[in-house]
Amino acid sequence: MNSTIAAQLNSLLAALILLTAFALVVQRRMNALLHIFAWQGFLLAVSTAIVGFVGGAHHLYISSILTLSVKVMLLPYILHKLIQKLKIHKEIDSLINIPTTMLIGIVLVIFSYHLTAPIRELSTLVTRSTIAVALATFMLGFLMMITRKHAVTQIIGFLAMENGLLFAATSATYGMPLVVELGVALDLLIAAFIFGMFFFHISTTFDSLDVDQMARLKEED
Amino acid sequence: MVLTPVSIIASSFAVILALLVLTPIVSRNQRLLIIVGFSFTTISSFLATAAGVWTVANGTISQVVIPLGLPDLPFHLRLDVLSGFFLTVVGLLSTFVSLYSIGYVNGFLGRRSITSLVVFYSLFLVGMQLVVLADDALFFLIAWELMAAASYFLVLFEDERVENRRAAFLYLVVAHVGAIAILLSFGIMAGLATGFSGFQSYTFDAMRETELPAGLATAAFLLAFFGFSAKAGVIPLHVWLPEAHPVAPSNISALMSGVMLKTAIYGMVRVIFDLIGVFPWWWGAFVLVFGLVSAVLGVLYALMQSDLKRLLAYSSVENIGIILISIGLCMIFTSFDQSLLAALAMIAALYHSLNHAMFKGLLFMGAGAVLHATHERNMDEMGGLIRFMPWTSSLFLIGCLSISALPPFNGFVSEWITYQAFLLSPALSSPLLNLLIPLGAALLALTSALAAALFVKAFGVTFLGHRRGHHAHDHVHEADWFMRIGMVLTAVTCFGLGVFPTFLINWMDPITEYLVGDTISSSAAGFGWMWLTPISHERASYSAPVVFLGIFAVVAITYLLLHTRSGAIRRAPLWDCGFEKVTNRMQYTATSFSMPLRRIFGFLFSIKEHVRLLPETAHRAFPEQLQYHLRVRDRFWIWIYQPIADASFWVSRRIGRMQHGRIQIYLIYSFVTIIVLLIFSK
Amino acid sequence: MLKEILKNVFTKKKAIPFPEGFDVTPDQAAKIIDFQRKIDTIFHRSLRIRQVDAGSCNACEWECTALMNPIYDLQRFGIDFVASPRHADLLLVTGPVSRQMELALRRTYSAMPEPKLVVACGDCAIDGGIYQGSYAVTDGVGNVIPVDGCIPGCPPTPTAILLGLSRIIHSCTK
Amino acid sequence: MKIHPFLIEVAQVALLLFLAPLFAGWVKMLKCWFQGRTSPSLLQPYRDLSKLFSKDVVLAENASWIFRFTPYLVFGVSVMAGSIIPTLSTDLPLSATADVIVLVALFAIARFFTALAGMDIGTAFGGMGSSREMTIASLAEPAMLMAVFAVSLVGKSTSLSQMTAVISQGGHAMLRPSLVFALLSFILIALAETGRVPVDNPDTHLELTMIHEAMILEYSGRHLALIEWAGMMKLYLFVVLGIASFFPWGIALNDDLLVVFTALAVLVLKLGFVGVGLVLIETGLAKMRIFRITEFLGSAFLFATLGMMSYFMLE
Repeated sequence: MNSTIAAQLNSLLAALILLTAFALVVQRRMNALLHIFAWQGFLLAVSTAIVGFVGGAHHLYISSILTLSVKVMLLPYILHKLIQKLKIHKEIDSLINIPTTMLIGIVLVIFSYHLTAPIRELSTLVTRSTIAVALATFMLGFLMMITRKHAVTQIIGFLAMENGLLFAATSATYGMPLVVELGVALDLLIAAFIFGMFFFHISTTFDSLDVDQMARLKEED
Repeated sequence: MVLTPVSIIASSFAVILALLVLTPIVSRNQRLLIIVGFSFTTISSFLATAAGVWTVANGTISQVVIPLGLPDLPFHLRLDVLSGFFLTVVGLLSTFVSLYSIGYVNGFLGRRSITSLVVFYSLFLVGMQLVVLADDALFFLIAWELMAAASYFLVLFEDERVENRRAAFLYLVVAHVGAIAILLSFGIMAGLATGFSGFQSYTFDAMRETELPAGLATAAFLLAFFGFSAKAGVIPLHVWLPEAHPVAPSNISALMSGVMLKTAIYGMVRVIFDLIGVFPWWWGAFVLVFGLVSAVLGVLYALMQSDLKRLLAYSSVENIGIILISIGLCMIFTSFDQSLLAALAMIAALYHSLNHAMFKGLLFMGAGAVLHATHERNMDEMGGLIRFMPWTSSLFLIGCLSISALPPFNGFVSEWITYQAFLLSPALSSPLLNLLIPLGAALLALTSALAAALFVKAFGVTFLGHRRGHHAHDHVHEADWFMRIGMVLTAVTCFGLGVFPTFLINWMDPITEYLVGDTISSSAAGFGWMWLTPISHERASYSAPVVFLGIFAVVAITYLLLHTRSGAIRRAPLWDCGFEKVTNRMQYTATSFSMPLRRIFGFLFSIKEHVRLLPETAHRAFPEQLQYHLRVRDRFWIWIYQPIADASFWVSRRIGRMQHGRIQIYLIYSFVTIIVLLIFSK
Repeated sequence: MLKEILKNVFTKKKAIPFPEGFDVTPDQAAKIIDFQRKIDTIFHRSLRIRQVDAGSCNACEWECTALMNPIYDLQRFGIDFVASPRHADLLLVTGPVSRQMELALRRTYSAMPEPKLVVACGDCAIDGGIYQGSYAVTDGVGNVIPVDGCIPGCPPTPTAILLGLSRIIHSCTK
Repeated sequence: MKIHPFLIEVAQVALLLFLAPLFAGWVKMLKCWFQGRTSPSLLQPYRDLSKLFSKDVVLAENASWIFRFTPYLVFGVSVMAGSIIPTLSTDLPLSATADVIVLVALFAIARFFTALAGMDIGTAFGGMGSSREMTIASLAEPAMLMAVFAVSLVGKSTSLSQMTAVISQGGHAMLRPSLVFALLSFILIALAETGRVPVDNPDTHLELTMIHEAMILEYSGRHLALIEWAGMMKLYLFVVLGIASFFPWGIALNDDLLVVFTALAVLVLKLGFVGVGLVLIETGLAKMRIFRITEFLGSAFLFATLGMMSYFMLE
């Protein structure tokens, strides 16, 4: 497979990752969210592998396997268990209605495209065009964390943001050093566990995972 | 007298002058006055059209200096291709409308004297023609004011109703705020031409010569854009349109909406492309954004209306928006030196100006005929008129098809060219614009789709179904022959402009040559007159004649095939699901038709609706009567105009305090003024 | 979801080619198969039914609904229920035509284009059934609009309705 | 002046007229199978049409000329549209008469008059149908145009034949993100425009849930036949439009008759597969609430926009 096809394949994957990012922002049902997140991780892993193949940066294989194992299997599994235990199925409606969120998303994509223009000028890699997508994915994850009320969805948003960062790293410079990525993966795992504990505490305190409830924690009257 | 465009236009003014002289003599016999007056205006407008067509065809520029007006400030007139084009727009529609008026104004006979109507009508025409002819700031503003004042009195024609007086006042205020902005813009340009000391630079020629520094040029542009937008009804300066157009007599609304708004477009094009000339791309983006906002919001507001003429007025806001979109694109292309694409966009803008003049004129004339017949403006009271007014309904339908951009009528051609201009935007060398401009295309698509919905509503609710009101059509009658002729001619023009676009584009070549320095006709008509191929035939092509003939042929064949077969058509009562108590009140009304869109786009309006059960004591399940109240208001009125009005009242109340009615105090005021002046004059 | 659909595709069709185990005898079943040809001759193998409930007890409606299910499956014969009498060829009336429904029934009949058939379905529709003689009913469809055929039974089974339809169309073709 | 292109043109229109009911029958058949039912014959749509043509017409007393004119116009517009979409070959004499924007406008004409006919009689359901149809159309049309714009950016043209030719020569075009997104949004729009589940249910009997059906409740006899035929043609046209813009491989780029015949075979094959996909969607989904359609079409618009962006960003 020569590098042009690889580049095309990579940009296609980038597009699909962007699509999953949007799907995460607008999807309401919890299980569907998990599935989409897993798919995003999978696409990310594939694209990392391709980049590794093209750039001959073989440590990327390891990081792609890492992504596959952590983001596609482990974390979704944990969150799934969590959902099962906490009996969450449909989340409380998000703060902004769906079409508006989509429009904001489009604006974010344009903005990130505008923002990364200089980097595209500098970089010489075949994958440079996907930086904008990576940044957009990051921002969409952030948007998700902002617009959603539910703690679990916020975690997923957080993880999506991390996906965006990883993607940016792979597409801008062929990936970060392996050590860093290992560290990141570990952090994510730990973060997930900690979040899990948090959820239990939140839900036992408020019998709900609606983070609006936390407004009650602030000191008043 | 040698026959030149100038002499023709002069004779057209002469005709009007003769009419003004004649009016007092024949004003005793009102019916005669109608015939004389409007046949004279017809002739004069026709002459103006001829002059315009000729000028554009030859691409000549002829200037005249009239030693009138203030000492050593003579009036300059100039008939170039741009003014020639808009002269054609003004002349053509006013010819048709004048014919129509011979029949329409008869409706006022016996109710009021129409002398003032005739006088101000002719002054209005003169004003509009002079605006496009003027070649110096002073004369331009005089003509502008003449146009504004005449139209003010025309809006005020039926002055016994209070809403007419309010509307006319609002119109006057907005028009003058705009005029002040235009004046300031001219002031800046003239001042930079030759210092602020002398007056010699008030001619447009002087302004053409001068290179403006960027900052002041921007100031001049913004002022001019603001001023002309106030006249054109660009959102948020649109509030006077839906007030003034419905209350004016329908032939006047046709002219105001069809051509008076175009004079503002003329002013913009003249100032931006001719007087200023060079500009950065963000001016274009600015105009484009305003155009998009006006287009989308205009059509959405129109969808919420149930008053036929109000609806048409709001749809004028939409179409002005579409014209501005093309102008904005043209400016962007110009600033990126894409002269060919700029020419394409400019053609789209001018073409749509002409189209909108035609179909909006037609629609207002049709609305006038309906008003004339039913004395009713509220669509919820109408319905089933197609059986009483076959002519009016068919012509109105043609107007609806044209304005909702359906082939083979004219609205589609201009919107199609606009889409082409949008799709060629990737030629620009700015990645951000490449991303953003196609979104504008999407908004334009939304606009035209909503416009189709709007005119299905307008035609369906007005002419189809049964009468929705309480009382039956007893007095409804078809429009008379003059009105029909006026409308038929306009409809034919709509069709012709739709089916033979290449001829018009060839004719308009000198304009784009003059404004942006390039022409598209060589490529546009590259495949002969039947095929419209802007830029290149691989790029896109549209053949209105073939599309029309194709559809027509299939329809005809199918019809013949099916009607040679025996197959009795039986008339039966409508299928009411066997429910015998169906009444006309159960049909969809204008309000209910737009309910889904009102619910989807509701956040753009301030909507108050509540349902009341009658009698109050009734159980919720068994009310004897339901009362449904709906009030949809323009948010801009609440955001912008209400505060301004309140503030001005507050200020005037404060100032009112100074009035004591005692002469000494007034003397003190003036004495203090004199002292202050003396101090400062040292 | 996909699994369900695939199962539907590959399992044996439930519709009755010859209904053993149903309350009709094989020769009647033969009639069902034969039914197809009858429709062909008059209605170009396509029959559209408008069903009117003229004050019935809804038992007949239940049976008509059963006609649409995978077992009886009216549509395989090219028969279908439609939403408007303007689209219909056959008017299937149930119930004893109460006074309230009389006018509605007439209107529905007049709203149908020629050629059209009327079938009274169920004992009530034929002669008023158990409501016969009541002040509130008109004792059968025949007293309101011309009837081309009757399907007895209270309520008639779906198979009976199918056979009845076939019989009526048969009589009409002759 | 060559004769082949005209033959192909005629063949295309003939295909449109006769393949459209067949495709509708195929979809119906698959639907029955997927629901575990015995299906009616594949030719059922022809039978329905021929019966309707032979029946009388019942017109409401107050039906105006618009009501009687609409079926013929809708039929004519559909035929016109069919003659400009490259189905067999891109070398069509009529392909230059109209580009894809005109095509969208042609569908708009048909819709405009159908909506007027719905309001003409003055029943409550007709008005309801028109109002809903125009609402949905006004949301679907921008998305539709965005989708075709995304395709026309790739094809460097808005003329259908040109786009088809460019894309089919482009090679592995399915790797182009912009086309993937455009295809996604086109599918959603086609479902909405042709009135399929989840937007509208083509064979509902309950007036209150109708959108398109509610407008034609008053039609009968040959008028109804023309409208139903035009409806089938619309479905077929959207399918071939999708094929021409996204899977053009197999469509002849010249007027060589042999190639054209292979193109015909390929076309039939593609139609079969599209039918399966359509029925899978229709069987798998339930009809939406009417105000959820905003989100449905909103996402269609989102996909089209993303397609356009990814053309600039990734290609």
